[in-house]
Amino acid sequence: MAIIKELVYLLVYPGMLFLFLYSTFCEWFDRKLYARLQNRIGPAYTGRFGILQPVADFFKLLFKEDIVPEKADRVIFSSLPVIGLATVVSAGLYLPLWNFDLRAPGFNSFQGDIIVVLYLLSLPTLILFLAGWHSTNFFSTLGGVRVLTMLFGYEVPLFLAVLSPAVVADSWRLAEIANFYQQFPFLLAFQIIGFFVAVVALQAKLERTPFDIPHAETEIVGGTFTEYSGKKLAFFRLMTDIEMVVGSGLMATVFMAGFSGSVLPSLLIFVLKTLIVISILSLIRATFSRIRVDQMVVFSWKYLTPLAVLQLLISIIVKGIIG
Amino acid sequence: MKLKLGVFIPELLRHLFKRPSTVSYPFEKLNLPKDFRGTPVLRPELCIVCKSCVRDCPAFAIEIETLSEEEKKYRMTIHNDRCIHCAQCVESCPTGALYMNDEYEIATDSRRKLKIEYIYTRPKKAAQKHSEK
Amino acid sequence: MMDQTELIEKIRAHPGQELIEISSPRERRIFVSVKPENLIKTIRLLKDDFGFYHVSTISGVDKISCFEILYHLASRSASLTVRVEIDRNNPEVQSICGVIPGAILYEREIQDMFGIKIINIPDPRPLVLPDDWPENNYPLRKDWSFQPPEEKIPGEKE
Amino acid sequence: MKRITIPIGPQHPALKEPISLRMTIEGEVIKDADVRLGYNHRGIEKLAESKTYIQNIYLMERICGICSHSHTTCYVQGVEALCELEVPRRGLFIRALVCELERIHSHYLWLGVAAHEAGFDSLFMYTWRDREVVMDLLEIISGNRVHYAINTIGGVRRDLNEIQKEKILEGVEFLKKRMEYYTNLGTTEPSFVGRVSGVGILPEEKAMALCAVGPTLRASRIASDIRKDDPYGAYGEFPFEVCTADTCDVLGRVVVRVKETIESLNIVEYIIRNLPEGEIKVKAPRRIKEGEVVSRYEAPRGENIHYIKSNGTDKPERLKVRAPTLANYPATIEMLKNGFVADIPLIFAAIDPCICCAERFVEIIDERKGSRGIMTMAEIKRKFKKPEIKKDFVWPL
Amino acid sequence: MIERLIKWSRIRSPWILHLNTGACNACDIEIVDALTPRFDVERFGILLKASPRHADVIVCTGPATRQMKDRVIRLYQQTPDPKFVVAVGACAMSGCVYRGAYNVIGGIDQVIPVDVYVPGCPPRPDAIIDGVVKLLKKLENL
Ligand code: SF4
Ligand code: SF4
Ligand code: SF4
Ligand code: SF4
Ligand code: SF4
Ligand code: SF4
Ligand code: SF4
Ligand code: SF4
Repeated sequence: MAIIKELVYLLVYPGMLFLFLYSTFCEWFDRKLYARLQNRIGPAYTGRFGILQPVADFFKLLFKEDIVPEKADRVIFSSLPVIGLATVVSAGLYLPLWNFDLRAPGFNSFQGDIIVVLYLLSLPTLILFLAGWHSTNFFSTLGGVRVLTMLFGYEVPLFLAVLSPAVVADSWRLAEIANFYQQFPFLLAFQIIGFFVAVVALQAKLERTPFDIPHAETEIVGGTFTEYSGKKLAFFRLMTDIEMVVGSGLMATVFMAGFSGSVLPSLLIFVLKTLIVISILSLIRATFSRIRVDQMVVFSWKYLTPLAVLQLLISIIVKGIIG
Repeated sequence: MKLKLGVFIPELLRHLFKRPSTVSYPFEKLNLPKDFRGTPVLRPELCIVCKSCVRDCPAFAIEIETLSEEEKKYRMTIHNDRCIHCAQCVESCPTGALYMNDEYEIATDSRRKLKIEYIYTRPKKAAQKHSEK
Repeated sequence: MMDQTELIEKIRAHPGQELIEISSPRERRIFVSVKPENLIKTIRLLKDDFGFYHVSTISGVDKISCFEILYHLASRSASLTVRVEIDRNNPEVQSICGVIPGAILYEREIQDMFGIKIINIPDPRPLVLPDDWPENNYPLRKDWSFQPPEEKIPGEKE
Repeated sequence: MKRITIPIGPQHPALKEPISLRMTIEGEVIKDADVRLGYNHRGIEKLAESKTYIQNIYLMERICGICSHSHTTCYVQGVEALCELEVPRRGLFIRALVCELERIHSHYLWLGVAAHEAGFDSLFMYTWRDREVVMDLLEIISGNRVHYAINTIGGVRRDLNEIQKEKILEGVEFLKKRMEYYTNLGTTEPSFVGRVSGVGILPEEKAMALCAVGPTLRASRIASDIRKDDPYGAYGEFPFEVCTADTCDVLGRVVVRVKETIESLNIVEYIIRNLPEGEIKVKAPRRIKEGEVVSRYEAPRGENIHYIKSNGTDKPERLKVRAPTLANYPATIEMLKNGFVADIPLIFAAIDPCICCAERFVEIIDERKGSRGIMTMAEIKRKFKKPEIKKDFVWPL
Repeated sequence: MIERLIKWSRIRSPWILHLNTGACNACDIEIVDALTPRFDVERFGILLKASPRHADVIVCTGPATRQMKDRVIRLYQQTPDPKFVVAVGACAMSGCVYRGAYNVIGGIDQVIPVDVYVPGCPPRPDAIIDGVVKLLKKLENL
């Protein structure tokens, strides 16, 4: 029985299938919102309101010819998308979505899982770098280098910002943090700065405008993806989408008190809260122009990191007062 | 110049709740302005085969072949795949035998379908004078 | 701003000019003819003393008997064309990039299109013609002509 | 750091200016740049010698799809000067009207493209949405959105009526409001300004020495504008100002163009309110008298110059065209040096080389010939069987 | 079943690569125009892609010039199968006013196979959309 439950957990909800469907929905939501912000319609005729558009994109790419550049290392080049997909899906499994018993943690909930999720979310970045590097195309290589440069910029503020709620909650377990803030929602008010920093850093992690530097179309064509086609591109796109879902799920867990209740209500709350985060991400995408990579690094060290440190200080003070 | 963070946000949000400015083409056709330059069409009954149009067409899109000298039978081919819709032929034609209609959605999968042929005999002088009035 | 007749008088009166002819067919347009060996000197003089600092373009005409190269200079008040005629059998002319660096692209173009050798050009590579262009074909010479290939329309009956 | 040379382009949409830039870079910094044209070269100058003066109007129009009216105007002006035709004033006014509308559409387009190059897609979408208004105006005047074909030797081909005039005034009103908004937006939005200010510096002396033209020149403090310096057509009569900026960078070029658009909108308004009555064209001879002429015109991107030499037949002996973008390349190369890779499209777009598709081309040069593909979907392949690629096409030379 | 899924996804998500082979720019502008709010081809799932590796449909403008010829072929080969070509404008169909110029082949179909021709000089953005819709119809019946 437990095995079946775990299999369902892995494969259906909130594992593969759910993450796939929900991430395509999120991509659609993001694209549609972005289009509406720009006074256009966006995808409209694929399924109702174009809701199946990302699914169609995915399947189309899946059934397309798949070209491996001659000079590229075939094994690495082909395995990277799959590894990337696996890391984000496993990161998704740690979101406290279904069977989180605070007293008897299961295989996917333990002290320190927040760190594991953060690390699993860093992996796709490295994979993108490797993908760019191994494409041996100039534009991809440049894209890969930019991925890495950006990583040094946003990773520190992201970690600091995400960890500061954990400091207040005095736990390294996602389910416990969420539970803590469900009991004391007013404490979330002290995490506003952290939330802002984390969302901006998440935007950078997802490589979306203004931080879409590694695949800036007008500068370096497709950046890291330039040489990828067919299935591999499909997996990469799916990876980015799932990363977006998991990232915003993480934000929702630590900054918005998570998702309580049984399967259905928790699912609804999850959808609601992640969509709020994704809307913010879309709005940021529509508001700014792309910045240069040096500006990005300066920005994150000059503004984001100090803000994140400030947030950490506030958290420690709050902790001291309530503790 | 002072920089303001997020000056664009009000405009963006305002448009979020407005109707998008997208037209629903191809389900609804767009209005064309009067005198839109669409595709050139020949009225064979008016053509006196002076070949002004052939001479002035910048894209060599009009060809006139003589099928039979005695019968005064001619074939005019308008190559819509070459035509640049400039309406110079309409202007050059002394009898008004050519005119532009307002068709522009004539995409096809074969260039042959874009070639339009007219086979006609040259009208008698009188008939043609008549139609000029 | 000087009016062109005044300008012509001034140029004519300038010491050291060696013009063959100077005329002004219409308002704000001046045509000057010089010998090829005096080209650089004239252009420098026009630039330094009369403010013709801008090269609009350089064009060439194949006159069958010779090549004519026209340097279209401009100042804020007039457009001046310097005309040199060079031998068709030995087409050579000095580069004016030393005087006006902006002329480089036009000189390369002239080189491509007429096969005129530009002496001392800083960058002699071809500019407009394709990489696989056969040598000694200069499209703008009058004795060069081109027969377009026959067009095969896919799906057309052969 | 290692120096590498990368190809940007090989092909750029403008007719005279298809381009391949070779950048030598160190890390993200450009050390050297070089230009190679010819991808778009079609041999128009040679072709023009075999076409009649009337056919050449349409050929000139198709030198470029953005300043199509500039080329025809420049050309017909020259031909009219050759055969000493006096164009009626109404004709000149309508010509100038289309010129200014074209300038407006071109600058709107440019603003969008610059924003797009900077990754600012929302601004791109908004400006292009508003550009549709100008396109509609041009379409009701001329019957086509882009190649207006309104010029003919001796005047213009279409007249304006009252309804059209009213529509134009309405459009101008709207566009002015929008342009003011974009002026405000473009100069205060931090991420955009951060991208454009201080980028692609072109000092005054260099701009002069390298013969830059148009807004690129004007953004380097030089108030040179053919419409003022060498008034053609009816431009002597219109009140307008030459806009300049003194920052010498991409931001300056943005400012110059934005200001110019507003000036142009004012000119359009002036033309509509003061449109003289009368004929719109005079009859032109087919054969043009022998002679030569230099015709200059201020296109949206700078000075456009045609040199026409006639020999008394109905075909020109020589027709030389110098479009403005070409004149700006030496300056662009100067601007690119020591910039960042990320700035290439912006600097390049700043001279407005009709870049709108400049980077779409970006050919991913994959020098390893014939990169192999794995045929996983053999079936599909068969299904979508295609005729052979004609690789053996031989050039008859 | 799979067949239908493939066909459905292919029709619903044609990504285009815009390739200028020597056009005068007007066609290119009109293609870009089709992306902007008034026409917004994203409604059909059409996205403009910068890399040929990602594209399904190559939208060609301009008469193939001599210098571009090899590059057109290479780009065509780099595009993964199945791929389609749309020729936009008189230039890409037949060479337009440049017919007979020494550097022009005249029509992109002289170099690579073309699926749909969109006449116009330049075609209006809605005519381009019409051309793409006709291409999709053609795919449906394949
Ligand atoms: S009638 Fe006109 S077109 Fe015919 S030959 Fe005479 S001048 Fe030429
Ligand atoms: S409209 Fe222009 S291109 Fe078309 S047939 Fe007439 S003259 Fe020729
Ligand atoms: S269509 Fe008009 S111009 Fe052409 S041959 Fe007939 S009468 Fe002459
Ligand atoms: S600079 Fe002018 S002539 Fe040249 S391509 Fe651009 S718009 Fe056309
Ligand atoms: S204008 Fe000059 S560069 Fe352009 S096609 Fe003609 S000859 Fe070639
Ligand atoms: S480069 Fe200039 S002339 Fe050419 S299409 Fe662009 S705007 Fe027009
Ligand atoms: S150049 Fe490319 S990226 Fe820029 S506007 Fe045109 S299509 Fe868009
Ligand atoms: S078809 Fe016409 S508009 Fe399009 S590229 Fe060719 S000349 Fe330009």
